[in-house]
Amino acid sequence: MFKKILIANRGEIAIRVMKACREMGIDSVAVYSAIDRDALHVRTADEAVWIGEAPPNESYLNMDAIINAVKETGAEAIHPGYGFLAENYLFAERCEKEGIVFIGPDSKALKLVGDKVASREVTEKEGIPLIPGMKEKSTDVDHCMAEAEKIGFPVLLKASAGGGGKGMRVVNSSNELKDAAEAGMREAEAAFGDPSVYLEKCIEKPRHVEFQILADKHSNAIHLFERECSIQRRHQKIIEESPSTALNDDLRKRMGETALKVVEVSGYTNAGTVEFLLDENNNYYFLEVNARLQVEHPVTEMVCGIDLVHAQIRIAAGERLWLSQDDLSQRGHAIECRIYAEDPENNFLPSAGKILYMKEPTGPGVRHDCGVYSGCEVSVYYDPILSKLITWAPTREICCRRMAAALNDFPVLGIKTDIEFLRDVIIHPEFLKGNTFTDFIPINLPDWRPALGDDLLDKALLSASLFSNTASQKPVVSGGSEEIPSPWKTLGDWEIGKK
Amino acid sequence: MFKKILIANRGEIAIRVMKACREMGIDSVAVYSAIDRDALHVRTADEAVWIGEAPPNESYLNMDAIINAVKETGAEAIHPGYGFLAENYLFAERCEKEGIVFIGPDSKALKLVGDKVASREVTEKEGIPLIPGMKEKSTDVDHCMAEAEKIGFPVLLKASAGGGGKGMRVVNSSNELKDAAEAGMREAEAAFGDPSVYLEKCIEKPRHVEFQILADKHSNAIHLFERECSIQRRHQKIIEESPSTALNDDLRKRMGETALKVVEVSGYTNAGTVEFLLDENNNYYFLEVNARLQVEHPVTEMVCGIDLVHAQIRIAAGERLWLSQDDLSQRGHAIECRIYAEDPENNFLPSAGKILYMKEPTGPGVRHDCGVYSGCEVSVYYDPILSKLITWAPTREICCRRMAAALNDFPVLGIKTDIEFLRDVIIHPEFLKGNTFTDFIPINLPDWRPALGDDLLDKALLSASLFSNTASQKPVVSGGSEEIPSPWKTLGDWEIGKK
Amino acid sequence: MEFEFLLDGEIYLIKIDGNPSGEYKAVIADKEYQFSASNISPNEFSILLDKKNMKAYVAESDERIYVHVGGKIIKLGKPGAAAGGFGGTGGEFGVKDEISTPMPGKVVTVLVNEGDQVKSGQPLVIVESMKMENEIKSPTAGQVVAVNFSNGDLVEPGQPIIKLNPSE
Amino acid sequence: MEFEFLLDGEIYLIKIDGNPSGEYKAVIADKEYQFSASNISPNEFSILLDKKNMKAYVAESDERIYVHVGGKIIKLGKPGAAAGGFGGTGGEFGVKDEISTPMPGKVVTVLVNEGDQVKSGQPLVIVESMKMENEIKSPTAGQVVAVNFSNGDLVEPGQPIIKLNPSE
Repeated sequence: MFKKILIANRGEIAIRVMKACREMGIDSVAVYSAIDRDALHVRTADEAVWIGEAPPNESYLNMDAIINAVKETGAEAIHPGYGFLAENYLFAERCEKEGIVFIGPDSKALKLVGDKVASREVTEKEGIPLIPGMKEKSTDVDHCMAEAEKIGFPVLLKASAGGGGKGMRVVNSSNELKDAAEAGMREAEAAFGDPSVYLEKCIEKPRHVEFQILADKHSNAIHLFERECSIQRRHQKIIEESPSTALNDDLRKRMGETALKVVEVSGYTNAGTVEFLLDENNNYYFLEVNARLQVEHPVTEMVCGIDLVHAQIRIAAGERLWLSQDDLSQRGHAIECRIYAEDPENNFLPSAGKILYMKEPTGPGVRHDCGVYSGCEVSVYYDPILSKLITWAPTREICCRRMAAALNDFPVLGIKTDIEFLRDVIIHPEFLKGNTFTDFIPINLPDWRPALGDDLLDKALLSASLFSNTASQKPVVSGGSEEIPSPWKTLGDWEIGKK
Repeated sequence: MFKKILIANRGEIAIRVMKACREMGIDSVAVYSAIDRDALHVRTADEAVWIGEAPPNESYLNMDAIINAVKETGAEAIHPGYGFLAENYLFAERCEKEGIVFIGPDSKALKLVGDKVASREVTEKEGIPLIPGMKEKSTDVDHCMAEAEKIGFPVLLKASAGGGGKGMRVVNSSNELKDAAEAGMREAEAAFGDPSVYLEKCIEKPRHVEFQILADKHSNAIHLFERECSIQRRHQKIIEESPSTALNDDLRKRMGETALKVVEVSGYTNAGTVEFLLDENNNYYFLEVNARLQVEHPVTEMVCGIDLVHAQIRIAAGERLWLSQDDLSQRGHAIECRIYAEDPENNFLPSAGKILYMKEPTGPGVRHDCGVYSGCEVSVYYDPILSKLITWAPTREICCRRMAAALNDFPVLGIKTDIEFLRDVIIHPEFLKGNTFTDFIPINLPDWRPALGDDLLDKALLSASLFSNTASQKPVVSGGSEEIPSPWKTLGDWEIGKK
Repeated sequence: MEFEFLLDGEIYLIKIDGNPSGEYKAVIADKEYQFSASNISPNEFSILLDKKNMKAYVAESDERIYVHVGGKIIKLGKPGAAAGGFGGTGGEFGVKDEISTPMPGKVVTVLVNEGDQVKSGQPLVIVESMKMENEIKSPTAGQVVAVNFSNGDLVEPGQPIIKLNPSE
Repeated sequence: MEFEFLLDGEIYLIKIDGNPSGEYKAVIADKEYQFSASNISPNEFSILLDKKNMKAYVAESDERIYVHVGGKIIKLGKPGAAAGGFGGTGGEFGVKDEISTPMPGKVVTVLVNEGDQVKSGQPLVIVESMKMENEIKSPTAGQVVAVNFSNGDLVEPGQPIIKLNPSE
């Protein structure tokens, strides 16, 4: 087993990986950019190395700086987290050349599954069901236009190199295509360094269902069942759950087998996710392989009772899979809500700034994978994900109630977040019924605004008055032993009407 | 189902029950004594009622005040937690008369299992294995002396009415007996209002293994496997785990069946625990029924994937058990560490005072059931339990490492706690091997002192200097938006040697 | 004691008084409240209002007081603080005639020119922030009177990118 | 800047200096340290010492500074603070010739009388606190010179219950 691993990432995912390292007796090395000196991942690692300035391409995407940090600290392996260099086959290749273990698939498999067009070809040959679409990626708007006409509108425009919804757009008619393609290419270039896009038929009323897989370097693979990730805004998941309310045992079994087939034909190893679209008639279409630890991996961990990061590290170290498909079962229900710095009242625009105060939810069946803290600055440079709140319970109903209660008691003050919005999704009757489709938000919560009764406003005004009163009486504070004296010590006994 | 439940308790257990109520759509009512106005359980409930002064018999043991609070708020049921009135059959009887549902067994069963001598009689008749000992309780020291001689030293002296190790003493020879019996009677009187004690043969090198059971009001009962609770100090558990390293499948099955037999013959309903001593030859002896939700219930929840408080409430509301024995299995491993305000360097004497600062551990597989917070006062009036740290992992080895990591990153400053001691137990080679006997602490960690290397002292001195430096420069703080300015803003650029 | 707070352009006046044991009386408009209150930590209050429990978390910036109560966040303005126009629709810090972004970012494309007539909801400018392109839409119909930034410029929250003359 | 702290009766002197970017130098005895430090919250520090990360949590009472580092708590005395005798063995606040309790409680039984000779480890008094009876043992051999409390009395931390004349 490795003695030291460098985590080439930041935020909640870096911290989650570092905690796994600690539990496995492995030292962890953080890397950080100039504005991340005080970030939580720096304080969670055993060692920390400065790798450059704030813009990602000068730090977290800077391969040379990261490889240097590995050498300087004597780390033997790199965990890339998600995003940044996680699915960059050139980086995996570089690691292979330098004799550093990249905790993920090898560069060849990474290159194949990362190229959506190439991976379509390989999987199509094997009879894996695919959505009709372009056979090759393009940076040519006119070519895209011609292909779109062939496929038939509406079409979905996607970045060839990327994931996470970046660059993705629904195009309903030919006169929307040019603007959409140009913007998509710009985003793809900015996010992945590759502007190529491709088009596919837009499946209406779909669900997004994905299968978690683990594959070792000795040709053994298992799947860990599904995650339903249909609740999305801006084509990005915000709520994921397992099991899916749409799958029965037969469909689950068939989709799991297809997922393992995809893994087999692409020579994929380590942890990965096979994404499918599922239509209303239970037809499923292979979308792509997410060649990384997914943001939403905790729901699988809680339902299957395994630890995916431990598994990634053990597989990368060459271990044979210690579980067979028959050892695995789903128990209870888990839901994840992604906590983003964004404004749900304003088209989910990202929000940056200082978190003046926050308090993490806790309790039985509540897990909070968190990258921020009271007093930290949320920077405009990086992905606006702050944390992930996950609940598990014996049933989906209790899991939803547990999540709603946790979201309700989760103050994050100073920046905008989606917490109130997420709570309103979770308690929505259609969500509780399990009617989760990718158009859930535009259909069920269009133009969402937080409801604010008079009663609550009065309570807020009372609280603000108490705060202002206390603040105005507050003495010089000396460190941690803050005593908040009663204002009455200085003001004496008041009565209403006296001023 | 109930619409409102009053929780007749305080601290972490009251909070844990209130969270369950919220998840079930039930309003919760807190009760609090004069010094608990700012306690966490008051802030977790939907309503809160003042019930008296700080001493327990004026508040949390005051049946009239609690019954009045139920009537005043319109609650339909009382959850007693553990301790206080949880196992008081007179209180259960009172509830029955007042038409209030007591969430626990009925008063008859409670009276039977609470009387250790009476319950010995009932179980002995059914062929349930028992430790040789006195057939009746006593308050007569001379009588105890005679019985002790009959049983043969060493004997164990126990309070008849109580649990939790209060009043319990090992007596090695006749000349120790008088003092031990008198002290035990005083403690029993103070803790339970009944000075009666009894004696039994002291089993050497035992393990303490208990089975969680659930029984509905329709004669259905299941067990949820075992908890091993052998790590004790002052005859009180501090670390519990499930599964036990001592049980094989056959022994587990037999003990489970015995536990269900005990439940059956005593007419017990709701959640309860059947306690056994297990000797080195795998002989087991029934000790007693703990007629309440146990402090250590979370390890069972995490391993079995159920929620015991939800189950208690559903059973009390009259529901039939929704699980059969075959639905249940143990998955992975869970350990609980009890965080006490006490001094492990000084005979585990309780410690009271203000928690100047604390930070709860978090992470995958980490649960913290907590009753305290930064700035709270730990009172001398109540049980010194602060919180419970529980970890779950796929294997015992990882579970131990996860626990050690969580304990390591769990600052509680201002009062003494057992956190460092617990960490040293968890990482002890004998603990890791699963060699957990009730004499673990005197054998493996006698005269424990925290080890403090020079290196760590220097780090502490550096940290204290940074703190003092910052504190001395700190401006008037205005509420939550505390800006900690760099001292250099006021002090300019220093160099070493300059002063 | 009296306090004033702003919400959506309205001023709210609260009279609040109490005694040393933490019992308070307050008046908001014509409603009277009696409650017990306790300051748990600098940012946390426990309020018992007719035995009903209420947790409130409060923090402040230079301009605002943020209150979390009942699972919701209410942002109150401090009267006299620098920022005007709370609750404007053209971005968090914007008012209807000044279009700004809620977050720092880079102007990718300005979609309108000075003098253009725009409709309510029409995209005016695309700003890249946190790796996403975000369309900033017009909160109102009107005429563009000024375009203060060009493609590629960096922009800070609250800086007016575009000024409008609203026709509504 | 210089700071002094007490531990187990010894005084430790720390010289510490730094620059605006958070780089520090410190000297303790003859050891020199160079590190980067950051104050994350009033009670939390992040220190990078030769790239090794160290989290420290610090809080203070009137008499002490509590530091949590590397999973351990170190209690340092502030020189000049009221309480003497850090690290005494006769209870947290006690010194060897004064027996007190670390927590408030009720004296259940005083087991010795004025003038008695006692051995090290001999139980002197039983105090009930937090529902448990606790034996307070003698930290040293010696003679009892004063018994200040009787059965049933309430006692506060630091109040000498018994005074000894140590013979060691």
